[in-house]
Amino acid sequence: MARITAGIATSHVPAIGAAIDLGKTGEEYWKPLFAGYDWVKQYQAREKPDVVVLVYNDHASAFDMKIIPTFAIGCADEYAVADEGWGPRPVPPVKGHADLAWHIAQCCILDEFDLTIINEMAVDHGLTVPMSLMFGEPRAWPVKVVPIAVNVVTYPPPTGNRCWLLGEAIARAVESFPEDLNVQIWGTGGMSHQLQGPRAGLINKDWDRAFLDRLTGDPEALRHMPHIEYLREAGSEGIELVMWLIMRGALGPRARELHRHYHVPASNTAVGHLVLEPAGKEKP
Amino acid sequence: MARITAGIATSHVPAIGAAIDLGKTGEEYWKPLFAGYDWVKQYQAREKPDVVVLVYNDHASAFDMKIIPTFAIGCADEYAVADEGWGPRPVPPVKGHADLAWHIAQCCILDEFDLTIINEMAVDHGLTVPMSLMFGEPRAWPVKVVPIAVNVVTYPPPTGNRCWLLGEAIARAVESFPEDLNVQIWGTGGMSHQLQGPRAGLINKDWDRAFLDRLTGDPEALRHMPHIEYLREAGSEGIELVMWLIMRGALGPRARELHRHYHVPASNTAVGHLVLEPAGKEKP
Amino acid sequence: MTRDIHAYLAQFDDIPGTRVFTAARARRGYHLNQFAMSLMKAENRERFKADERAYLGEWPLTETQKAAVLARDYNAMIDEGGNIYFLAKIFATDGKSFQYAAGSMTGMSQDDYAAMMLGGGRSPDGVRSIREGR
Amino acid sequence: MTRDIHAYLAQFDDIPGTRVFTAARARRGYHLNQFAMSLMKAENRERFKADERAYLGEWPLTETQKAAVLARDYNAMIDEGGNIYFLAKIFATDGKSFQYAAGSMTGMSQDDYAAMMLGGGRSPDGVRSIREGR
Ligand SMILES: [Fe+3]
Ligand SMILES: [Fe+3]
Repeated sequence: MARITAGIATSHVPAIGAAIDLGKTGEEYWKPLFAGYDWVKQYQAREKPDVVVLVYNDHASAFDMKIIPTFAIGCADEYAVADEGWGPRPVPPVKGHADLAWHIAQCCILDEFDLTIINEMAVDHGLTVPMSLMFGEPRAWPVKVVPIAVNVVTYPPPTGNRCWLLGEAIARAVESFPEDLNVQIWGTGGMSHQLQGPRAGLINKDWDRAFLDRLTGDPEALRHMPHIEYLREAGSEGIELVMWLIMRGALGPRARELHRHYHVPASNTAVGHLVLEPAGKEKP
Repeated sequence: MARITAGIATSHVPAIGAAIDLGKTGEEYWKPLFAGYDWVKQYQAREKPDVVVLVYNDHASAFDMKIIPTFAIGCADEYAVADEGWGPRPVPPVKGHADLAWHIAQCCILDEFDLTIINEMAVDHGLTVPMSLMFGEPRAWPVKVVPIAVNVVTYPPPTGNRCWLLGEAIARAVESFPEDLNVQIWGTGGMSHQLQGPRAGLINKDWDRAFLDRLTGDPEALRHMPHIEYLREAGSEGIELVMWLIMRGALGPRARELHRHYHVPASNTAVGHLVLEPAGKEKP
Repeated sequence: MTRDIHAYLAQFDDIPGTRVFTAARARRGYHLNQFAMSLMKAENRERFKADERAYLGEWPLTETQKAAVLARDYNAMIDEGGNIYFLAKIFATDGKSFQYAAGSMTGMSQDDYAAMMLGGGRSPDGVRSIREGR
Repeated sequence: MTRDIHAYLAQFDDIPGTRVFTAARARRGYHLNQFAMSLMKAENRERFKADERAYLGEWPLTETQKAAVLARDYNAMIDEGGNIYFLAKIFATDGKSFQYAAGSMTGMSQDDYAAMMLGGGRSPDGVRSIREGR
């Protein structure tokens, strides 16, 4: 039986990808940011997950304005790395776990989630930057991926509650997959950032830290937080944080925080990172 | 305020479109089929709907296997007529009602339906054959359309219950649209048909007639009918009937049957057609 | 209805003479269906008609899939993961109807199939469930 | 949270210096965003760079939209329905970063903007709500 062993959250700022790809991780500006991801790299080396259900948003890469799926699930064997305007990132192609992905897709649709199934797509920094942060620069990624792309660009994105419920449904689906797989679920994007207009550059450390606290301590309230609060408090692109609720919903009512990192700035953005485990989970 | 004044169901067999386009509607084979649609043409001339929310399924025309949305809503100003392999049907282009469509899309997503928004697509016989049956062969269609494309090809399609709930959500959305519009909702596809394998040609008149009865008389039970029953009783493509539940859900708990037509065969298919009104609705 | 996907899918094997387009079939037939879909473009239809083998060769199809297309064996195409709405682009290219294609899968002559449909279609009696024999 | 779409959308006009990518903006900027998206292909980037006006002329854009692109005025592009993730393809083509583009919209110099970010970013105090002045 497959099982969700951990939930990981991280920002997915494109500049982080550029810093890695251009060999700048040792520079003063970037050092403290990357240092906060040392812990998780060791955790991953120890835990050896088989598959990551990777919740992210596409940033006008795979999907243009012709088609805007609220929740899309990638069911392919492989995903190309998107060219976002400056050439594709020099990272390995992302291998999918088509068996698990199709299983989750089928289960969730039967469970009354209106997913869009995707069989071919390119994946952008929203997916590849977290991969780099968790695994460094290997020749091939050590996990297979089930991408879940969430619309957080065109309004309205899904509600926090709907995201949480999808997380619960994904967890039920994973638990009914017959193969023995160590599955992690990642929620990416956020934290505070606003990339547009006179208010660009907004960073709300207090609110971000409270969000990190509440994700384990008071998730029920987070689940019902309206979109407007994300926008007011964490900037227009802070809405990406709703995606973390899919991850959190998949862990069940209680979770334990294993690791936390918070850093400002990466380009325009506050960077947050959490490693959670479902509470009550026994180490093997 | 916009209001849903009627729910209309009809099969959308491609051969019906071909019969119209090739001028065969007067032939013995087709006469009784088309006669059953005389009533609705007069009804439409009297009722003059402004917009039709047209629930149908794409038959490998707009969507290939790369992308399979469970529920897609067309938000464009116009839809091209698809070339399904023998050239596009010689019918007028379909005008969209982008304002109402975007309104419904936004409302339903906020209402926790995971819609896929579509801004460009071609529409196939699933949408254009019902238009021809309701309006004949005008130079321009007398209504604007909000297409709702439902996946009933790759399994699982949405459950009957989910379809019903989407219908309810569409009705709430229409009622909150500020403009005064006479809106109909149509459910298309079905009735009995199987287009594949040794069991092709299956027609279950008793079951079809019971379905027509229950749509007004016992919709609550229909709503919970499992997919397997559609397949066993009405053939593998009979699953299209789940789409009628979106229409029915939009009419509210009680509806009144104004007109019914049932005919066998059109090519491989049993043809069913209903005109319903929400019960309690007063004629203007 | 059941929300257990294993129970849900298992039911579909119990319908006589019917192959439901599940994920397993969709995956097997992915390129077959994409090939068929390409025939929606008039220019591709021309190229296919001009040299079927050459056109099929441009797609990552198995030999069995290619042979089924060349033979217009729709049952075999469906066994290989084809879906009838995708395959429709093939028989449309041939100028054939849905009734022709469906009839060709039943083992009946086209005349007998057409007569059965005119007579009210195939009865569901006995072909609802293999297990229950009804 | 509210399920009344009118109330939901109205809230978004209350955030200082922020334009939320609602349906109204998405519709207005449709072709602007599609144009920007086309720059994901290296070949289109070359054509755009070779003759910006000619390339823009291939898209059904308003004159205001074209002028905003030519001037690299990202605030004006957003006013015209552009979304920053689509517009990112334009500044990526120019070899500019998200920090450059965001900074360019604030009225600050790039150095001042960078210094503000290094110093912990813009405080949310006073820019949460126009109505409530907090
Ligand atoms: Fe992002
Ligand atoms: Fe159909």
